[in-house]
Amino acid sequence: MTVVADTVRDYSARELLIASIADLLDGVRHVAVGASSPIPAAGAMLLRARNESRGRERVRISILGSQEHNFFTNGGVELFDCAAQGRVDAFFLGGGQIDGEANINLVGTGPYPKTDVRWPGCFGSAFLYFVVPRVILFREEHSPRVFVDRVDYVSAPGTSEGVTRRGGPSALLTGLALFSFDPARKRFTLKSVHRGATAAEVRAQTGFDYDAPAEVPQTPAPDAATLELLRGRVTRELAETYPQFADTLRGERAAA
Amino acid sequence: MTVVADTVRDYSARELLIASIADLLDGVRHVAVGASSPIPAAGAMLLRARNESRGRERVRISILGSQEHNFFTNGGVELFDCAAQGRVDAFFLGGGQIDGEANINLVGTGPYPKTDVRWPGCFGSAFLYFVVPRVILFREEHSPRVFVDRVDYVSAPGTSEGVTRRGGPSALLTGLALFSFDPARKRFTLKSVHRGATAAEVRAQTGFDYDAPAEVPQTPAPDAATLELLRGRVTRELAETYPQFADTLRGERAAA
Amino acid sequence: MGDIVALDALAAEVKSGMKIAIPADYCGVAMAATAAILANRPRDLHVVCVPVTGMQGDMLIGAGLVGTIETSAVTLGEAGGAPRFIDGVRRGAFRLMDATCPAVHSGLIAAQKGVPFLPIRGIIGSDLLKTRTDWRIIDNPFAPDDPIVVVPAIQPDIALFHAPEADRFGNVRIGRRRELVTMAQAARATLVTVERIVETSLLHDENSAAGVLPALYVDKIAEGAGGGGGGGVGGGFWGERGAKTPHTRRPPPPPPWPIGLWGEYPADPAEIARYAAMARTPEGFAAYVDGFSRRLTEAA
Amino acid sequence: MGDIVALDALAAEVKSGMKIAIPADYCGVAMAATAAILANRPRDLHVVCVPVTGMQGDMLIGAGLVGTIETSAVTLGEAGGAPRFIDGVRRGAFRLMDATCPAVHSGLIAAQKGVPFLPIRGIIGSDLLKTRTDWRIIDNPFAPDDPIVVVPAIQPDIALFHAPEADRFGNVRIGRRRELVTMAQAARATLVTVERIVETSLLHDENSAAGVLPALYVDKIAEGAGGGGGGGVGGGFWGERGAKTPHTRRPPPPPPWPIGLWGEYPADPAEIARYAAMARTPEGFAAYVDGFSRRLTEAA
Repeated sequence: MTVVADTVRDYSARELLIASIADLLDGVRHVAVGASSPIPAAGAMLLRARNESRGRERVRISILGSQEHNFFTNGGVELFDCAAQGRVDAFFLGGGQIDGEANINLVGTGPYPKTDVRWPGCFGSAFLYFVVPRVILFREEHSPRVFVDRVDYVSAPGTSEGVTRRGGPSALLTGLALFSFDPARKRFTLKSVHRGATAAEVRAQTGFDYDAPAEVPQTPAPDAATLELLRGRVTRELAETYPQFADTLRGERAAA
Repeated sequence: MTVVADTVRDYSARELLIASIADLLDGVRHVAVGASSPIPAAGAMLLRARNESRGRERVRISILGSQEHNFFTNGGVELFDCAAQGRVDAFFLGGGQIDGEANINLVGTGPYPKTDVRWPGCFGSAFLYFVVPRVILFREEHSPRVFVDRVDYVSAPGTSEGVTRRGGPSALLTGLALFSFDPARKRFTLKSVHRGATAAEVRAQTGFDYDAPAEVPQTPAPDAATLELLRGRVTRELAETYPQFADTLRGERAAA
Repeated sequence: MGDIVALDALAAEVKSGMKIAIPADYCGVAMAATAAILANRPRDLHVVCVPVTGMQGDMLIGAGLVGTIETSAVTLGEAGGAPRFIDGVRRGAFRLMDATCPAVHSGLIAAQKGVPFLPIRGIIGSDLLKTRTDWRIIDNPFAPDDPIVVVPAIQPDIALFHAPEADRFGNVRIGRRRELVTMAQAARATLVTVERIVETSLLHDENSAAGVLPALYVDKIAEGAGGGGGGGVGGGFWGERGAKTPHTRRPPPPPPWPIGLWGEYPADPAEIARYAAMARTPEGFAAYVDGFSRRLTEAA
Repeated sequence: MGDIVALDALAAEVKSGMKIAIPADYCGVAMAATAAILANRPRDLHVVCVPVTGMQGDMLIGAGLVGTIETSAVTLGEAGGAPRFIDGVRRGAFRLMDATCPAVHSGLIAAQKGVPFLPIRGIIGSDLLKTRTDWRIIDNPFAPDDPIVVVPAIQPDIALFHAPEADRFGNVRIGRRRELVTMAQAARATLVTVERIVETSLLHDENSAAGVLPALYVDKIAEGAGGGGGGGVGGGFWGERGAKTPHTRRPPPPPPWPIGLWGEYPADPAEIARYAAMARTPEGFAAYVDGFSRRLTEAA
């Protein structure tokens, strides 16, 4: 067994998500990340480190709410203005519910306003989903209660007709699988399942219909150079803003 | 002859204008003044000093374009926002032409755009005239070429109908006289003529029609306390921002 | 303008039925003033969160002071959902005006500029428009077939926040938290609690002036430099800081604890988690508020 | 982003047909870049003055580079009217888009926010609306019988200004001249000349960060610390300063002389008056520009 093969086999589930996010972000110059989103932040940091090592374009990362990793100086409105100007290439959204047309629900379940379950609220989703070209939907929990046929409340619609819109969902990454999204067809396509999961399991755990190839490939393992960057420089960078998360990553690695 | 009478007689034409402006500003808490408007600035400073000596309300003065007397921190837009919020009580406007309905022209004479005479432009007049409650029209030159029946170009209208407006002209002060303005009647009324001028002279030098009492009073001379403040503290304050103008004031006083 | 007053005098400005704007946790939250408001019990407040809130909004709700909440989110962050908010939503205890962050900013900017509305992209297709009937869709007057949302101006009666320092002339350091400028300019009156009052004008130096809200927009300021509440409760930071810098100048301390303050000190996550746990029930909430207020009073 | 380049490389970004935004004299005017642009002779520029201009705009007009000027005023201040502007108006030498200050700000803010327009109070009844057919009156969607002006977004291709300093990461100090932030965010590309480049990040310190335009919005920066042009011409300040702080780091000096720079040095009114006198004729203007450019080249 070669060293490379060893390295490639020994990755944690979270490392795969981080590496997948770095791949999904390929080509962006400025990515904004929520303050409490360590995995997306790690993916963005990994892309930045990898681009530097490959001599490719510089990647700027804005971590919202962070004092250190926030170069904005015009107040809370600046993220939204910046995105509206076309200066934010990628952003992450989640959702208590996400449906097959990529509508997301950050508000709650059951009839509004007296929802049975109430989540924090829409935040900036109803705006950013329209103006950021590459929105990556990210939700680790992959279950029929998250991925529903139709969200109870549309915080932000996945697609629009007859409305000025230059942004929207490009992919959905979960703890089990990776999907692409086609806004013209308003439909997800299963691209790959992560190590340990099966296409059948993904189908069973997804409450909406989607397309899938006859043979669903496995999500590519991070290559050795990528893992090296992630375990070295990126983990050190992460530790500055997400110390607990960096410890978790190190722990999982040791156990892997 | 008493000292008081002496003082009251010995004032320069400019001192009268400054004292008249202080009177016109009575009651304001925040007055904005253009950077190249030393007489209005002097009037505002005189009111501020007089209010302090009388224990009355504090007067804030914003001198636009000045670095020292400008407490704005939100850029050039702040004056306009501040006025729109109702936080600027008084402002001064002039005009290459001013007509009997208090329309002002800051653009030029003759057919637009290839005007025969071209002045700098409208600046903020088309906005501030609508939102500042007490706009004082101030123009030293009192001649038929300035005070016309109808301006060639309306930079900002004196009155409006069917339009949201809470500001507008309250008075017109010139080198010869003081007028009040009634927006309902769209008409000026001559209130007083300055020392040395006559009502007939004002009529002859004014290109628009206006109302006047049978007996036109003389513009009240500044009282002794006012002149003392003006010649002392206010001149010293003026010298910080308008050194040349302060020298001129001192020179005229010596010659008076 | 910019009068320096006691915390109670500041809090007394918040009266029943008022529309009050409060910032997000990263902008400086006036928690001591919140405790004082809780004691005053004004009713039927319309709380505008700029653009979200956490423990402060949840406490106002829990105390029954909120008639309307207008917000893009309510969350305690790592401590989870806001218990009194969630419970109130279920019970329909207040009018709920869900929003989206940039729309809150635009509404305040409209008030700042004295215009009745501002246009904003996006939103169309969101269920927000079904309940935010105060938001409209109009045709873009400059392009055919281009519907666009317009949101009305938000003019709060009061803007309330906490900042590191004010000068004795009433100018307040807001750094790069420029939404505080928008809030203050949009509001009829602005109330600020600060860590300290400085003697030198913050506008004196051109570089320092860039991060200052001028006194013209500030109505009342209450000072308190540390010393509040945290000693022995939730551990650490605040209590230590209070002990190291005893307050000598003015008695009532308005700390933002347990919320952090930019450039000064971090939040106290253990205390926020303790709040989250206790506030799960009305009784627990009442007990928390009682202790919270008492700690502030004792510190004063 | 925020690349530090030579003045010529910066000026070369201004190309024929572009819409270029320039600030008022109190905000920092890139005069050396203007001289370099005059040498490059791009044609048919659409100059947006934020919200007014002086000698800079008059020089661009005098050199025949301006196809459209959009401004609330053109004036040399105490030195009187702007001679090349006034002459050009009479001759119809360019398209004239008279404006009013807050409408220019609103147009730029619309572009900053990615909306097609912004509403603005006032203006109705002004003759501005007769010729600014790009401004419209719509009905306030939130109140009956309330017409209101809407102005379209202004998106410049280039924003160009002069500032005291940038750091080597491309962040620029703009102090409280916040219209520079709006200009830069509204524009596709921003060009900045500075007095000096500093090694420490301007975003490093929280207080200093408040007055900084982040590098994200800055495309090219050219440095020159004093030393420009003024020695022996119009007397005094700039020349003396140049002599006292010899420039060692990078050759081409981009001084804003004879316009002043906030927080750094005042304008040179004698030199502006000299310009005003010479620019009364096309020949005099040409001679002035020749000397102006030569002084800058010699200083370099």
